[in-house]
Amino acid sequence: MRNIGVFVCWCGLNISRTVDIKRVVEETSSHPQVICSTDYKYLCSEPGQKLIKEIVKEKGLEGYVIAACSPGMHETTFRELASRCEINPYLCEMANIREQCSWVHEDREEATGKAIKLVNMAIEKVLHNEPLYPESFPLNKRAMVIGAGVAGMQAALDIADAGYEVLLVEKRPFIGGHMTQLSETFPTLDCAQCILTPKTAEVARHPRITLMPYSEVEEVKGYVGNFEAVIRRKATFVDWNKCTGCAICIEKCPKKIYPEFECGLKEGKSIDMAFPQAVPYKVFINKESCIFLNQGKCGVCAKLCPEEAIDFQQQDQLVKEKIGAIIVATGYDLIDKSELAEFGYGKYKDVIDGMQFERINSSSGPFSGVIRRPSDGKIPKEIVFIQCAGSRDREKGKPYCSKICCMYTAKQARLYKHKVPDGQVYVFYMDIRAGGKGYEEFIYRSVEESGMLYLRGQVSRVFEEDGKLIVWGMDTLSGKKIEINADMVVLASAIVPSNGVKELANILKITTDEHGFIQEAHPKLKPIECMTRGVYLAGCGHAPKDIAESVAQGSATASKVFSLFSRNSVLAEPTVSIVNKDECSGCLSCETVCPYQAIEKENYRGKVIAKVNSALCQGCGSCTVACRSGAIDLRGYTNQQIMAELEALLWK
Amino acid sequence: MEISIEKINYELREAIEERSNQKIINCYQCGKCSAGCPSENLMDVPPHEIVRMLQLGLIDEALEVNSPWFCTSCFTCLSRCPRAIDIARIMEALRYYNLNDVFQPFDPNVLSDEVKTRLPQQALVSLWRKGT
Amino acid sequence: MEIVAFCCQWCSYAGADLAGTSRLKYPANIRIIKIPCSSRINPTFIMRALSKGVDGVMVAGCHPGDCHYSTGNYFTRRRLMVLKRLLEFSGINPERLQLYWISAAEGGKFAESVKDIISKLEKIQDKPFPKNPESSP
Amino acid sequence: MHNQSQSFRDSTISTARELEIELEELPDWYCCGAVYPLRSEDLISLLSPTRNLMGAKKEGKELVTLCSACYQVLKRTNYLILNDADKREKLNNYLEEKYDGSTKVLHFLEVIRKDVGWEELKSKVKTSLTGLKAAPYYGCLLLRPQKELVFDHPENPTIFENFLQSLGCDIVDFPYKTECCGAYLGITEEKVINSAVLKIIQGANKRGIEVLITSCPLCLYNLEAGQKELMKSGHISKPVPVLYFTQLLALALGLGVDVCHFEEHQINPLPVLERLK
Repeated sequence: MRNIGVFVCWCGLNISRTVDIKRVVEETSSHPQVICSTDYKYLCSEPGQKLIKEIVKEKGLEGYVIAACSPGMHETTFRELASRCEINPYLCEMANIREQCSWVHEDREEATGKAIKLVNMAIEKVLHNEPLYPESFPLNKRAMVIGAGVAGMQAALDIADAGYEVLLVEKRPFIGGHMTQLSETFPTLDCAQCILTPKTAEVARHPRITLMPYSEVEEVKGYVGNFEAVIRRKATFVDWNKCTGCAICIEKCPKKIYPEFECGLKEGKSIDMAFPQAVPYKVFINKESCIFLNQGKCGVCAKLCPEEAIDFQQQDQLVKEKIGAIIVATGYDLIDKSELAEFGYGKYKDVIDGMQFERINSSSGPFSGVIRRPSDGKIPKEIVFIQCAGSRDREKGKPYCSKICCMYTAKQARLYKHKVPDGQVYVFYMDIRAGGKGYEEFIYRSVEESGMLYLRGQVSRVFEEDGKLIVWGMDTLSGKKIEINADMVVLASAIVPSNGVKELANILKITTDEHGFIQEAHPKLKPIECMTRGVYLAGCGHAPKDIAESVAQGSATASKVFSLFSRNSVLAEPTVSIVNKDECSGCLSCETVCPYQAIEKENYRGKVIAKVNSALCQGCGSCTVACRSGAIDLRGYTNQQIMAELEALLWK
Repeated sequence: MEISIEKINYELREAIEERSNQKIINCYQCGKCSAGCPSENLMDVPPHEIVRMLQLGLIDEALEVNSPWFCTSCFTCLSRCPRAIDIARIMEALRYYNLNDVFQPFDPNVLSDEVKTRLPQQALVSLWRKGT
Repeated sequence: MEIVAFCCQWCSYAGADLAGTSRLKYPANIRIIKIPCSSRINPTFIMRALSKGVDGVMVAGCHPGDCHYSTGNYFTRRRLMVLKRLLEFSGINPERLQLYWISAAEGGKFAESVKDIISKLEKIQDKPFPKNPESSP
Repeated sequence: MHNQSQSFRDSTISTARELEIELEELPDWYCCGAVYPLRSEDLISLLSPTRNLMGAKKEGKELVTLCSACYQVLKRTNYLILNDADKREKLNNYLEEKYDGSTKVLHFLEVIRKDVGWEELKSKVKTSLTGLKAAPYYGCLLLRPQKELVFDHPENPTIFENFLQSLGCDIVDFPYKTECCGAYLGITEEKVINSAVLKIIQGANKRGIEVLITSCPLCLYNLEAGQKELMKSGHISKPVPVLYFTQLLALALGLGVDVCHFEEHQINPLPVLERLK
């Protein structure tokens, strides 16, 4: 028998609008073990918590139920409050009467009835709860950052500057991410390379950052503070300890390819460095195209390399690393070409995407920074930009807004005008979304100073005729159909999560949303935390965002890591499985279903029985069902507790 | 122009939505339909503006324009619409409401013999069908 | 009609919360019991619920391959398949038990799933166990 | 077809025979209605296509169409019956027997692709059409709405190109291949046709296209009649003959000009084809 209390929250109007709070209080106070039932406008507020504390003291409560929002929202708040009231935190339960009741039902009578049931269920659960005490574990103060784009680099630098070791894993053979491909950045027109290079250099020389370029995370085990990762270091076929980046091999390599970095616009070689400022300043061999690796002949690079760095025998290596926290900064790609067929994207050379324009405008790009069109190298005199190409299109593209296109289109249009002053720019847009510091001003300065024509509407079709691109669009402001004979068309293509994020999310046991972006733990209050403790999220892997936001998120995740690493141990959830030694028959069925190898063998009274390693157990409870004798139970979610909830559900 | 709740919820608009099985409010006026329409140059009002008129409750005005009669039901608009609105169906619904006032059944006798012998029956059947 | 839903805390419980945050509406006769993983569901919970007069049981977990505990929902899927046959054997319409995969990002799917199980239960005529409501203690 | 499109009919029947494709005329067929009804309550117009579909089911055969309009109407009707339980039930209430949507509707081009294959077709060509600059004219009805028809990519279709390639033609990329010809407005609104056809033919002339290929009788009529008008008014100087794909196929298979009934055409294709001999 335990004396418990019930506290019902109004949450302002959020709950009280649909749930009759008074009735919930009345009905629940009739429960024999409930010695006090009361309500308050905002229980989570300072006075609300004070009220709970006073009542606990006054009535001598041994546990309580909070009927309010989702436990995901405030369970921690009220469990910490319980500690301060000298009640074991695990004797506090929440009845979710907001997210799962008042917000989803309209009928007051029904919602009230349901709320009463939910509170009754929580009461019964509390009555069957036991005090639980978390165990503490040592913590590995070393972070792994996945993705060395601008967000990941920022996170790595901040963490390393704070004195912790960082492992920076990057899929591509160089760091810096997509920003290395950009020419200039909005709204200040800073040269992207100029502001990025100091950062990449700093990352490379930082004594506490271990760089792992051309590597991918294959496996992650463990839990917050004690993760163990397996990382695949892909073979570059060049011994980077020897390579000096002298580039003789590049010059002499006979195999020409179109590398991804230049978006198919500029020739590269099978052995190459992505771009002149690449960090690490090392060459690598493209496995798919290398003549030697595919046909066993050639090997010119190996013959010429003064350092004898070429190693065709090199294999992928699997490296095991121990870390305490993980930051996911996986970045973005652009939408598949086949989804924008009406614009002739992928069919006509002069229909390009924004990233290709960046390369064309870049001084290290295919035309050394002169704006030329890919098909014949002519300088385009009339150029059409199409915004929302694949974005805000829930039928054929992506329903979301890609956020940065309005800005970079204005930037690109302006850069074009700087280089081709007598050229004409047309921009098809649906809305201009320039919410950011100095953004709106940037757009209008572009329009006013550069004489570019903004046309409000979408383009239906682009096709080639007489060496020109015919653009059929609409200007909905004048109600006129527009036909433009353009020299080049630039699509502000939709941003999509980078390739392979889904697989990585599975490895990290975090969730992705319907578009493949990584899901944050709470859209407003935990925007950089993932569902798994100790895993944080920065940059475009989460949603489209610009450089400034990505950097801010990178720093924000670093601060999360600081607060985790500021402790010397982590407390593990005490909700783990426990074996009843006398009932266990030693069949070890539990061992086979445990995903964490947390079941060990133990000798007990002359027989072998199962034992749960509570450091490894994550509390899924699968073993409790596999156990034939019902000897394993899950603390916090015991058979008795769940049955008690079920019983309460059927009370009239 | 004054708009009001009565005007926007005009029952004819709902009837057009039901007949065409299209949700008119889904349109966000990008104009892609009009930009690709083969008969836009002959219409009083381009297709996206017809949808806008319906959104504003200007049903009587929408019934007066010639645009529905120039729609060839080629479905170019539908196939590119980011909101999957089948404008050909909306045009059909508008034609349907207009029949009594505007529609004059086509008289095949005005066709020359040469045309009559060459014209596929498909053309006549579809023309009549469009008006019923 | 009374339905009990077992939702894993990582995906489907969070999905149900998202349905709330998005203010999606669904019928009120569903009661959610939070469990860490769908593999925590002991078939006896379901049998007990049905025998006590619950009209239907909804089990919701992460999508296959997305389980927070790697493999939990695979066990759930197999266990419930067996349980469905047991229900049939016991004379309980196996349709009373429904399994859904709902991720934390699928608030809409949660609301739809509730509607779905209700429409399925409405089609079931027989009542395997008479309802004998107990009064609260 | 027996009356006005002997060209389409005879060229198809003879080429099918040559390719060993078994075609049978559907007993008791009805006109499909030429347009798919666009009003949601209009079920009556769906009855005749449904009867045709049911007829094919009874014969236990696939339903093959030549005309793009028939293809559109039959395939969309079948789609509706398969995917809309409510409409299926309502339609079935009018029918003598139940129809479930199980008949497969195929265009003759799809049959050639499926039963013969492009490579095989190439080997059967007796008179290669090498050097003939041909472009397909898909029009609307074969391609849109893609969701229901699933015939080919709505923006970049390729089935006609593959077909023409097998016959040895020089394929010309023709962006107007998916633009509308003006459809039934050809009868009442000359303006529509003239503006639509003008764009298409000018585009064809610019690309040196010698012959346009279609599978729709109305496209063919509009393109021909429109060109005649535009010649008269001086808007175009060089007409482009328009052929059914089966006519070109018949020529390539060496079946001679007789099955093609070129006399039915308003723009004589023979001068262009003469060169091939």
